[in-house]
Amino acid sequence: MVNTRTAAWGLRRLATVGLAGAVALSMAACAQSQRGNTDGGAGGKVGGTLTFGSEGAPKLFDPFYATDGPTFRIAHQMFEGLTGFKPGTAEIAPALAEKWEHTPDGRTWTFQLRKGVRFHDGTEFDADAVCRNFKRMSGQTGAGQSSAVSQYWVDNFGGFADGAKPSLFRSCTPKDKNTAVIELTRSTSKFPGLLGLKPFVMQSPTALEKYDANNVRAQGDSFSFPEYALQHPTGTGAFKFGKYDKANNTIELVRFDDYWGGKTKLDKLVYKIIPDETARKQELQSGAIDGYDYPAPADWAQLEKDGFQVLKRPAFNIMYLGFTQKNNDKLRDLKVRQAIAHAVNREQLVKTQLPDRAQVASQFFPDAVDGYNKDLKAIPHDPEKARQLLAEAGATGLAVNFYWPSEVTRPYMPNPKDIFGAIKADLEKVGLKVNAVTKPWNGGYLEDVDQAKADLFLLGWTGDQNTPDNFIGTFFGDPTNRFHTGSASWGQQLSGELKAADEEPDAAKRTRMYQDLNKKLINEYLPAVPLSHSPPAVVFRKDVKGFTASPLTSTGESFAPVSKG
Amino acid sequence: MLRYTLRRLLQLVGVVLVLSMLIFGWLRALPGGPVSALLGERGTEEARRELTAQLGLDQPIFVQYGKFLGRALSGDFGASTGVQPGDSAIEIFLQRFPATVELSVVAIVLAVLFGIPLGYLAARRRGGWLDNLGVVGSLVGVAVPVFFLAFLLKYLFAVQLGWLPASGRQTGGLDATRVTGFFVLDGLLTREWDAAADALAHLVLPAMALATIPFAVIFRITRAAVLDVLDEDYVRTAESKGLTTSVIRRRHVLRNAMLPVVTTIGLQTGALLAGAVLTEKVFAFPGLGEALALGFERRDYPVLQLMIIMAAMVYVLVNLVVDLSYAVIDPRVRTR
Amino acid sequence: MSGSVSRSGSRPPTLGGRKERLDALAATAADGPGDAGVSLAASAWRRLRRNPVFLLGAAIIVLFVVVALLSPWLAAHDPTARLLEGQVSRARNEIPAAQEGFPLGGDQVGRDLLSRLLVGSQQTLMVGVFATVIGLAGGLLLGTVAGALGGWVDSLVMRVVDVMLSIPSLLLAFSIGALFPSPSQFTVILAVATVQIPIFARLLRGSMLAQRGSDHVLAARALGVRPRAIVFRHMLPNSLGPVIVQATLVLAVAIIDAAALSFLGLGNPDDSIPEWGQMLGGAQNVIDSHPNLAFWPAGCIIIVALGFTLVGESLRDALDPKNRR
Amino acid sequence: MALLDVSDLSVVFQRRGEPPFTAVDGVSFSVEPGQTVGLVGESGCGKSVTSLAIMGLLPRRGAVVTGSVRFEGAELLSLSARQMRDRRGRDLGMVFQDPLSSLNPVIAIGLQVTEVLERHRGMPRRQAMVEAADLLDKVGIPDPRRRLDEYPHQLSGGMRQRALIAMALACRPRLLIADEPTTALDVTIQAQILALLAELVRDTGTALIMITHDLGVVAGLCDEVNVLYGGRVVERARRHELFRRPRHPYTHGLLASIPRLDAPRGERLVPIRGSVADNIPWDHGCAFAPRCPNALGTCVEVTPQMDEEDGRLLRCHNPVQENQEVPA
Repeated sequence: MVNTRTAAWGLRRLATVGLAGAVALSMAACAQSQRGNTDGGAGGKVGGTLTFGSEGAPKLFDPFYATDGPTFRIAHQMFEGLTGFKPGTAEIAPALAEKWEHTPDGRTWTFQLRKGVRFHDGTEFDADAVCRNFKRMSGQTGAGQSSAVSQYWVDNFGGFADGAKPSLFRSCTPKDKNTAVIELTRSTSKFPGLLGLKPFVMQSPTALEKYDANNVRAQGDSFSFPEYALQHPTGTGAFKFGKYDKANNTIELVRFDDYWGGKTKLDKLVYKIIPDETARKQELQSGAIDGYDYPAPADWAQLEKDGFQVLKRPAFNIMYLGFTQKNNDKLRDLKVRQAIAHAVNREQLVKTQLPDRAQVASQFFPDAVDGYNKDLKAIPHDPEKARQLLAEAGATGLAVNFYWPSEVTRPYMPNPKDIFGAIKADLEKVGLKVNAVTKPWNGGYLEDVDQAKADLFLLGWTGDQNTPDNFIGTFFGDPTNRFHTGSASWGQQLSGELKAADEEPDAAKRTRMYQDLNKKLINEYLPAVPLSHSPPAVVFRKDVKGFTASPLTSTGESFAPVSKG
Repeated sequence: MLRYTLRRLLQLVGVVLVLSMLIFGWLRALPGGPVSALLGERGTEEARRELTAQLGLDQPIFVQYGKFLGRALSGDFGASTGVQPGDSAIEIFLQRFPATVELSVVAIVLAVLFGIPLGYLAARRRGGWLDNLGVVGSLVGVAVPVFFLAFLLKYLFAVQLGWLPASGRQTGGLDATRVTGFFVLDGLLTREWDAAADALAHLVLPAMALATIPFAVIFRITRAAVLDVLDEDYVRTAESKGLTTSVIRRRHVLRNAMLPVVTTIGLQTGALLAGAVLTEKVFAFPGLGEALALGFERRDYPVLQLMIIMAAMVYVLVNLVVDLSYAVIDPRVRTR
Repeated sequence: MSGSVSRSGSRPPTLGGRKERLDALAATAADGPGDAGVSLAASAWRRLRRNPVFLLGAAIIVLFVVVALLSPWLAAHDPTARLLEGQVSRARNEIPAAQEGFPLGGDQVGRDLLSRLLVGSQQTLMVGVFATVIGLAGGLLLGTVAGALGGWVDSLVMRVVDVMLSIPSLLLAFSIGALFPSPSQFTVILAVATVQIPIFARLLRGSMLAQRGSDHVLAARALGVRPRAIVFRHMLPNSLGPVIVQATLVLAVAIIDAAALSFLGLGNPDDSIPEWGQMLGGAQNVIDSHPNLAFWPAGCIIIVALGFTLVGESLRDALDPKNRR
Repeated sequence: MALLDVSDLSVVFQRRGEPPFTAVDGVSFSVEPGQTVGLVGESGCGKSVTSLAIMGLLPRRGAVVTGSVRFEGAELLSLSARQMRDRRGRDLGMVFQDPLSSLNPVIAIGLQVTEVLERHRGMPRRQAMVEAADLLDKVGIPDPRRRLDEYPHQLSGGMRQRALIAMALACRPRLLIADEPTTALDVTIQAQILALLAELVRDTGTALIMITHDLGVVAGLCDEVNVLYGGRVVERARRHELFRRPRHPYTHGLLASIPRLDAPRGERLVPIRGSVADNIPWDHGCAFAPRCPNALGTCVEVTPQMDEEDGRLLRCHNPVQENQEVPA
């Protein structure tokens, strides 16, 4: 349907298209298929490939600079630390170090290293490698010292080799080929579990050097990371880095055949980044992926009905209702905080809004963590008591501004809006005037909460490792925390007690100290109301076998023993 | 014509400059920011202060803008903080632009392929069942929120029937070779037919969702234009010459009716991006739209700045192309 | 020359390239002085009464408005009360099903869905109406100023308007919605409204220009009528037709855009007072286990939007002088 | 045998929801080869509809055409759409009123001329182009070669009309219908176009039906004149007869209302009272009666019949008498 002129016009267009085509074809010459260059052979349909849906893109592949789940999830398959965790639990277990011992003051640690371990690039793993790793981590300079870049180091070890800030780490010396000695500046409960955290895993010193691993630069609003972190992560793990196809949001890991832990079953492990919750589920249902992390609790039943395995991890997190001691002086009155604790109907909340197997929290960390106090009972739901307490405190009809975050879901807080709604209703029942404030998670919520603008707020935490300090230490250790315990009469005391417990070298004694501390936190301080522990889940197709769910979530779950079909 | 084109391009520069300023200011005026996104629950007041300083966000805004502009002129738009942390914004744009283009092209092609013929037939059989159906249908098409339609399509064809993939651009682990970044094209170039087919399959549903509104519009414009042309005197003249119906339809009716249609197609193509944001979000399709939504959620300044500026540029350029193509088919514009 | 060019060129009646469309629509205001406008309205009304499309649309709108006004009495339950909370379990993905007294069951937190739908119509109507009114007011100001004064004022205003028009409407709304520290019903309305301002501005300005040259205005000038009087007594009344058409169409757009904003997380986060767009946006993560939570509000939105569109389009056709016999 | 023989032609328009409207009501006339016949009357008298009916250009739906139109003895009304197409442009050509809107704005003049040649004379494009240039030259368009590639908007009004005429005559039709060919043009141009038409019909021996409201045009051109009123022929006569002695009051009125240089001093122009709107339907009498200065009682009771009298046809109860003064 064209007449001469439109034809001419059409022709002109056709010509251009044709030209493009010609160019394309000429390119085709140099556009040979690059398939089969990676192990595992052409196409993804080989039996040995497992595709896993990840909720986000990894920030990079060098875990030392990472803080985000997606990076750690992938790093866990490629890297190992000196210590690790017993599969399915949070208990510390041997990994690259077969055993270790420490001096009574808890400052000198001697690690016996596993023999015959090689990095993906063939470099041998030995005491020297260990110390070069610590040298690298503690020796960060410039942008590398930014808490946004080396956050885990800053949070756990403090300063760096330049001594500008005190550091937990003093030195590392290779005693012999398979013995490394690490000295600390003080004793801490975090050690040696700390060494099982992804940021502190062992990386190939050769590769680190070769690919300029420490070359991090602040670039405008962000940081730019070196080649190593983007393309050449090299560890000792069961899988080695394949490629990151950014255009298609997929990351491919390939089996490492010289793995010390024996033959890995899968040829290939593919991570597909699917930020959208519903999309992940549909990809699984349509068979495009074999499993994904953090299925929405609302979907568990459905997924199980559809014949998928929903593996629920032991809860290793906490959701709490936070107070700030700073602005609203009524909130500095313990009675008022207790009243609020009594007002919230946590059983109802857990039953209606939280995932299967979620529990009401009696303290600020789950029972999987040492120092959990079994005798401590959750503050009961008792509106009557609450009203009475408010009356005693002369705070009847107290007005509070109560923050909740939009545009976000967290493993411990699957649906903030509805959780908030429930709690708000409870508080109003006991006569509090609730002024609801909501802001996007990254769009002002965290900011305001950290700057103590919120009287009440919803927040939580997912543990990195099995130590109370990782929970309550992180929350209340520093008096200028977001609860501003510093502005309370007992704030300094609490910080002191936390420090003491953390530095106690004797495990048994330490545990007791923490148990007492938990009791005091609830009965005497109550800087926040622990609400619940929610087990996050991971879901797989029926034919995926050998996967053990861990309370540490993806950072405790290895795909080495996993097989498909 | 050339002078006109140059003038338009010059205006474009101005637009981009002003826009970049607005975006820059706007983003920083928003509460929160990359600091929150980067620190998450670990944030404390001083950690924030420290990081803010490191990112240079504590400096006065015009200083920040000056630096941004300086870097931008040297082709450096900063690195992503949230969408694909660490990657340069440019890199991300280059990855995602082809995706959105691929999607938009398929969508607009669908819209044109169905819109013009149906619109023409509807006009020929004015008041016939096809006409009424088409008109009401196009109205409904406009009344259905894009994202909801996207949901419906996905729910029906991907989830329930499982005919088509539910999300993404290509099945993972397919190990397709990348050449141009246009997956379908790549598949053809590298003769990885399965990859091409797979990529195409991923396009169908989002394209359908995206195509509805352009289709509705093109249908109606075509219909209206043809109706207008049919009672033009020159059509009667053509009849009086005893020309065959096919010649009259092609040469005298369609040819003239195409003028407004072409404009419309152009405008719709430009406007597609808006729909793309929603559609790509629903289908987790890694294109500009998704990057915009994600970047906004994670306050990824560099990415947002570049994406929005580029989006505007593309939009302006598309319109320019439309005006030029208009001149190609309409002698009255060309020879004035 | 171009006059006749535009016969087919710049009269793509419905939808279409926003600019062209608006100018075309505006042109319909040009013909005839006020009284002709009246007779135009009369003849339009005669044609509308026979137009099934219009009648259907009108019926929908009337029903919608009536429901919105009466909803407090129609709703069986308090739409904010979590009456069925006991039956909600996120863990087992249980959301109250239809039951005695709750014909549509409950929502994610156990509130009566039907009541929320009914009462939701109020907010939805509000969003639509306010967005339109605000957009109209803004457009009226800009357009009248530009059209009445002409000259550099005109060209300045129009540049701005064109820039605004050249940004895809949803993106614009998205940006504006995001501008506010924390989203709320108000910000939604404002965002949607702002997108409409340039549309109305261009429309009014167009019809103003069309009339500046027209005989009845020239006549008024010749008689020495004060400019303001000319604008308000002679020009504006004649621009009414196209404005009404656009307004009805905008109502539909506003309701849809508001829904889209909620979907993008820029909607009013406080969901105690129901609103359809927000109900739809909120249901997106349970959509495939409990589609009804999304389908009901979506259905309502579509039907109402369709209603306004039908009326708008048939009005447009009715007012188009080319269709007058 | 007459070239064209129109007898008792009627056209009734029927629209949904509206009463049927009779635009042409039993019109009969004939055209001899090479003859020029005028159809004269105010707008709305049905002259254009008549021409469209002859050309078969009336919409298929909504317009009912009855009676007969014989072209060289063949009945046109009974032809199929296709057969009619074959004749249009080949045997019958037509020129319309508004030259601008009658030309396709986006196609070069050349193509618009050649398409007829290609269609009816099966000429290949190149040859057709040569022929077309030739035609444009004939209708007095300077530098025709260049014009071929130009578009309507680049031509002046007169040029456009010439181009249209060239198209209409491209295939040497035996009959040309010109529907108000000059009304849209400036007076000076009008004269040129009329002259051109006259010349062309003389040279090519084409018969011409000149449709106009302007007796001046008729005076210059036509051999025979049909005066239409309310869809019927009310008077037919040879040109000189008609002008010398108009018999029907309407014709008389028309003549009286044109300014004439040779008019005696002091004679005033006499417009016709009222408008077509005042018509009464023919079956109740004479449609013109309400406006007629000569109207009698019978005029509003009895429908006047067409009667022949000394070589002219007349439909009137009370014709204008020799040297009758028309009452103002």
